Amino acid sequence: MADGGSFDTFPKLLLRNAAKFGNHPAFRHKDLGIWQTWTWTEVAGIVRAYAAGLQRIGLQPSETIAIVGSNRPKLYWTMMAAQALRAIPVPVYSDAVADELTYVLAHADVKLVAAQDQEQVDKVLSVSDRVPHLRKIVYDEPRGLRDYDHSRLIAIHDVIEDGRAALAGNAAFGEQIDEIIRQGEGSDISIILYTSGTTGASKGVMLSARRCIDAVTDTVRFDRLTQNDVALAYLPLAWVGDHYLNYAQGLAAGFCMACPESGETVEQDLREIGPTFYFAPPRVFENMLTRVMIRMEDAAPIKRRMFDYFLGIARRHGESILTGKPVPVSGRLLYALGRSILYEPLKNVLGLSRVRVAYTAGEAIGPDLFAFYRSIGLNLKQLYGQTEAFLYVTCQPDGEIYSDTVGPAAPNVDIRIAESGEVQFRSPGMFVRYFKDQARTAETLTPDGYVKTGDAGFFDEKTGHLKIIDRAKDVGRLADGTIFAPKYLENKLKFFPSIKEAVAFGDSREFVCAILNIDLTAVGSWAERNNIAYGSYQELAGHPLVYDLVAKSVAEVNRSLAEEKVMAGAQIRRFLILHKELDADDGELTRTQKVRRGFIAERYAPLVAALYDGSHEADISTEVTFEDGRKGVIAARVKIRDVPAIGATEPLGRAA
Amino acid sequence: MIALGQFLEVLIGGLMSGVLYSLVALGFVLIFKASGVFNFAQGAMVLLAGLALVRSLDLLVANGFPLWVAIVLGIGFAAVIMAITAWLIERFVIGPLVNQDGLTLFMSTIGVTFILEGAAQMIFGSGSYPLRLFPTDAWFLFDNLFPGGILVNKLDVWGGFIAGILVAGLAIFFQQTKTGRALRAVADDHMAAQSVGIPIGWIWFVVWLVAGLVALVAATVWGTKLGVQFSITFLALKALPVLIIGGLTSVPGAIVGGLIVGAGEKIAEVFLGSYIGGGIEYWFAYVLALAVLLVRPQGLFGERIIARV
Amino acid sequence: MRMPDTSEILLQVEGVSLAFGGVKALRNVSLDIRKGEIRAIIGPNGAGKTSMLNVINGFYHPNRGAITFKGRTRAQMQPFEASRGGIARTFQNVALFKGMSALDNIMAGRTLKMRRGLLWQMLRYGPALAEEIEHRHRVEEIIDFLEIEPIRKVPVARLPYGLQKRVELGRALAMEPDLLLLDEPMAGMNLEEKKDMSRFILDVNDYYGTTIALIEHDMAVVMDLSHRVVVLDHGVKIADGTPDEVKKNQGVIDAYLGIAH
Amino acid sequence: MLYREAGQFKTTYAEDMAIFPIHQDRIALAILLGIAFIGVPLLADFDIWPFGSDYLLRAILLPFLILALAAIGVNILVGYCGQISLGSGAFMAVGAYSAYKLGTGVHIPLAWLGFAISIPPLPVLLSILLGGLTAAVVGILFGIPSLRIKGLYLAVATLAAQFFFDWVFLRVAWFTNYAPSGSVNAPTLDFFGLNVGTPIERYMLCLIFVTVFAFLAKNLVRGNLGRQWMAIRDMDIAAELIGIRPLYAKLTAFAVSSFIIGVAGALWAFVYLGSWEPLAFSIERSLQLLFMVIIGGLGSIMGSFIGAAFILILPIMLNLLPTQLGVPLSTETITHLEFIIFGSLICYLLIKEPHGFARLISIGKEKLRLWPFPY
Repeated sequence: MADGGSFDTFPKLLLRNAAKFGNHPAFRHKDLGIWQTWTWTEVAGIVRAYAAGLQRIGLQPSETIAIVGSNRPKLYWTMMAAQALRAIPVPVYSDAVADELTYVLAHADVKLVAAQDQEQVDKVLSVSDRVPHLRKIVYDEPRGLRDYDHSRLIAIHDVIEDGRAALAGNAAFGEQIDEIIRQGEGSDISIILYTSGTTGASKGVMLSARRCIDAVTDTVRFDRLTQNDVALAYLPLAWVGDHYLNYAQGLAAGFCMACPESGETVEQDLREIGPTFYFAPPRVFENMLTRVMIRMEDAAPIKRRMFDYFLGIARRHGESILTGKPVPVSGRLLYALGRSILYEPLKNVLGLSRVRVAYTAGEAIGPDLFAFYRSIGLNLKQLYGQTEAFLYVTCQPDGEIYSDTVGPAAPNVDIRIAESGEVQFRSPGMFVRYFKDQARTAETLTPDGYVKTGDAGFFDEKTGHLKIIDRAKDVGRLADGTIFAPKYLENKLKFFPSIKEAVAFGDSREFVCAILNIDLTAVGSWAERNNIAYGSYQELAGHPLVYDLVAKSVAEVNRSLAEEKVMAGAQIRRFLILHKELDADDGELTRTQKVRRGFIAERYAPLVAALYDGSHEADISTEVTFEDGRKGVIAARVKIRDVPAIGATEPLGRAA
Repeated sequence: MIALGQFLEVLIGGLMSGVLYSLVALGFVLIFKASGVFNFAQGAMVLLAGLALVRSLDLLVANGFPLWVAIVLGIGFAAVIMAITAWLIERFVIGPLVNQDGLTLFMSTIGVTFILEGAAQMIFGSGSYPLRLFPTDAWFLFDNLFPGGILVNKLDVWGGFIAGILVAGLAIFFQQTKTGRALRAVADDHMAAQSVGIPIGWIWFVVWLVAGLVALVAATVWGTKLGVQFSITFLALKALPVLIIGGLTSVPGAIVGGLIVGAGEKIAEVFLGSYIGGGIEYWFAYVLALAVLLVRPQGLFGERIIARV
Repeated sequence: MRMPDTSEILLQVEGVSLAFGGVKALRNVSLDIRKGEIRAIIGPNGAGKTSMLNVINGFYHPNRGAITFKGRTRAQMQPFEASRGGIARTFQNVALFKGMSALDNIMAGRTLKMRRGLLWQMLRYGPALAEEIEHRHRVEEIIDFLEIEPIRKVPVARLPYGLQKRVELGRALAMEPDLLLLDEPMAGMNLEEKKDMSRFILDVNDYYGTTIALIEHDMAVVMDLSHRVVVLDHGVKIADGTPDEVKKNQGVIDAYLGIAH
Repeated sequence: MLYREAGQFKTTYAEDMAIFPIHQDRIALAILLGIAFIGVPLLADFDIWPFGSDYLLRAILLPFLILALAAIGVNILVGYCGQISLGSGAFMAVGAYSAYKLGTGVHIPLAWLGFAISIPPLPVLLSILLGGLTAAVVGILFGIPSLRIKGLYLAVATLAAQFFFDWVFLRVAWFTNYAPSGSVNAPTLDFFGLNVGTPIERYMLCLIFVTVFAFLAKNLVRGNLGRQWMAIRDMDIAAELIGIRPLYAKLTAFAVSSFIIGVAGALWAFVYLGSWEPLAFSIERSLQLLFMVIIGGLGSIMGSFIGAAFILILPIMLNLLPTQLGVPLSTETITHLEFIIFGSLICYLLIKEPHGFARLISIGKEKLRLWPFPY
């Protein structure tokens, strides 16, 4: 196992950095119009004073201090100071509503809260009576708090100054603080991260200092991060991603964490600071790309043609050049040209031109989207992680990048696939237990010390990379026992621009069928180009040519499935295009736009039945909610299409 | 007594040439009243009008037209030229700049000045062309009172006479004609005028046209006095101080201002010039204007401006 | 909302009359503004509200009456004297410096506080640079306070109306005034912007402890913003007191219903 | 496209307020200065085209530099402070003649007091600077009306200055050291012992002057005083209400502007013309300078250079092109053509782009910074 050497706690790492990288910037914060900067030495000094101050207002070892707010140096320092005192920081999502907040504060029985500003302070105060142990609230921004009752409120600034004064006045006290830091052990709980539980109340994941540091030491080495790197710290404090990628790696590698000025200015700040290490979830990359395309819409025609042309070049050669595969000279030349007049400038205006390593994770990322960024020379990679693992379970090494895998096991992580198809792992950073939740800890840990991820997946034999297919509980099996992972199929379908939503059926059935929504804008413009007249979504959805179009995509999906031994059996044999768009107002989607498979199965039972009884048409009438909230019934006759299975093991059953 | 005689002579001469300044100043006032534009180009317009007239005149005469026909046609031609100019200016410069601040408009008229001067000389030539529309010999008055009498240029008298007619004509135009009244409405408030449906574009064209015609008249007198040539534009510049003294918005102001400047500079020249090297005329008007500005910025006849927030 | 800590009079207007030619803008109006309070001046159009502000900051000179500010009584003063005395002002229709960025507009508000002479500025070195930086810092605090960071360097002409008003407020704040005159700070704003502006006005009064006198048409706004309200009508003061008192006042109701006079 | 700004962030206000905050701009400037200070002299030294003959230096670069300097002065008054001036020529003249007097020794006989004031000839550099100073004083005097009067009226006040000084230097023989022809010769150009004679030396001299003054002017306009000027320009009432004293703001503008113009005048006379008469500073000069700032860009130091370059080069183009195209025009026609083109250009710019070429350039720059995006 790799290790952080004798540095088994973050405070110790901080001191090391102060000694080793003294004058390197540790934190930057866009404030009052410029990037205020603190070197490691300065930070060490501040944190020491801060710790002293916190101790003077009564923060004891192994007590918890909650941290509510967005990325601010003072809040990061609060973590450091707390850890210096061997107390446990508990970051909370700044957008948490009062109830979530109350739950966490109470469950973690926090003694102190560090809040960013008036808004957060108000929130905490409003629930304080339901948080028995809460003693004091420290805050960063004094704006608007002047007239609050300060018996329980202190500005972080004052805490630090108080601590500094105390230290100055009394050497013994300073010695005492340093002693506490020295006493810190790897087994200390370094932080508790609450995971917004998909099921039931959220769980407090306890991570130990030693394990955190081991984990990050590995990945820092893996991505060769150094004190010269810069990361934009804009992810939510309470999310493992931010704590790992910015805080922990920052301390381990000694690189600089840059905090944006405010939520609205992140884009601008990203451009100014030009990070070298960058993480963003797929949707961020997606929005970025959309904005690029929209802005290019208004460009002069010549420019737009140039843009399209060179993106074409990039699509053809970029990927290979990035991964170092052979490329024809002409390709290289064109790409070089494109780089100087398009790719580099583009990355530059997006603030990505200095990025050396970029990661994305959280959901499946569309191949085109992924390819776009890789092709313009951004070293974008995927990782698969979990709070319980302190992030990394797998990650893609440079040069082995695929849009549909999450890479091989991260350094020193070992992974196994249970019979159920569930992915299980043991990793250096794996969590100790859930805070005050023996039951669920037992659920999650296997007797032999593996962590159940709750995700189903398999290793792709071509690449040896892990592929995550779905939540384990959603994975079913066809009648013949082949694994059926609806989400996996649905994602594959949804990556086609013409398909907006997809719902796959097949659990304990002979074969897989799908109900699809077409994307009105995409298919609409396609229809215009092929001068297909249509009056309504329903009409377009029912159009035979549209069916042909979609059938092609489905066949594509089948082809790619055929290549995967595990999945080959779960190809889509029949599909229909629904006469209406799936809609959250009708309860068909969750508010977060996820399909509610069960509900849809009931609602469209006749159609599902038809899919399996081999008929090529079915009638359906459903109640719908219109824009203005009125309810109405729409009836429709929906066509059903068969799709050939590639290398089908057995012909389609009775339906054929 | 001799001194007095000489003085009177100088005074009258001065007043008369002052009338010429007034003629140009009138053009300024018209445009400023109606559109708030401080028209630096007025001098150039005089030049243009003058050249158009004198050249066409020469041409016609050379082609054997009887003088009076030539004169009528020539004036007509010049008038047309001024009309076209007015239209072009309104259409391409002042129109697009409507509601801009005075400074911008002023600078734009400097631009116009250059265009006009350039074009005028390019088309009609850049020499100096004598114009003979009025008698230029002199009368000797009161020789019984003063030995040698008082010399009075007939031309100057003509100038005064014409100026008189012009002012009267303008007065009638402003008071009696529909356009004239509309014009005054516009002067008072552009927005309001537009809102009651007065075609502001058209109005401004008319203004510039009138100013152009005034320039033409001025040109006839000036031209006769010292020939039509480029330097006219500089003499025309003198209309600026005249305006300052009279007040930018007042027709009588323009007249009086002109007289003051005319008389003032002649007298100063004759009675002071000898002491400080002469050529006082060159700057007298401007320095006088400067003085007026310091005491009474709105000029003798201009109305006071109240600032609002 | 916080009530003013003192009842100390900051500004006293006594029997002021003002006329343009025949038009009587103000007739023998007296009113006082207490330290730390938010004072509203309301009234129908042409009531002479703006004229009152103009008199207070010396832009108009009253024909009769006197103004006592911070204990000094004077019949009239020059605008820049007023500003030196600590009176800042925003305008009914924004009066920003169109050719300059938001930042420079607010920096301009620091003029009074900047001391370095022409030659130093020309070299922009040592003390001059230090001074420039110091004041930039103060201005940035105001920018932060008014939450206009994103538009810091945008030429004000390109800003939407609501933001322009905010920048103008910033410029006034940069003067660190004792008395802040706001002429219809919310004119032509949508509800959202009005909410923000009200918040800022309260914060200014609270955070900087600035005394504020404001003209506003939106009754609701006035009533919950201000500590005391004075009502003008046709240049005459017809009521003066707390919002509630004023609301009940018959004369005011008539004036607003436009009963003939 | 050429800009790579990601990662160029500012950690101090000093950096943020730099003249050229963007790295690429600093490089560009460095290159430009390199060419001007090293490239040109080298080429000239080795008689490499286009510096084989002195024509380029003598007829283009020299006047360009000096007029650009004057334009900077005019721009401060007109472009930054919004005070129109038609008297720039006069202020150049004041600078030129007072520098001349100081350079050749001043003698004021006060017969009736029974003695005379005599100042021995001063070093050239000193007399040039003092010439500028005199211009500044005169500028202040003629600026005083600007406190009571606005725009157009002021134009006349400055016009008064123009004609008054035209006359003074024409008629008051004392200024021309009683030269019968009225034309005077500059003293020999000795700077700290070394004589500036050859075109390239003259070029370097002016280049240094221009660079220094441009830098100082830039500092002023982006400092507190500059903001006061622009405030007065944009909205004088509001300016007054935030405590800006019009008196101070306007008179400083006049002083600084006239000083720079005065120095330019002195250089024009001493370095470019060598011997001259009042005609050199007539109203045409004033208008020419005004055009430079309007065309180049009101309220932009860079604009002053562009304007100067344009106004100087256009006539030359008008001379060359037709002959190249085989339709040579008479000098007269060319002058008239110039008139028309300048006039139309002024009107066009005032309508379309009141901030002149400088704005067009900065727009182009913005486009490059945002490349490939259109906005």
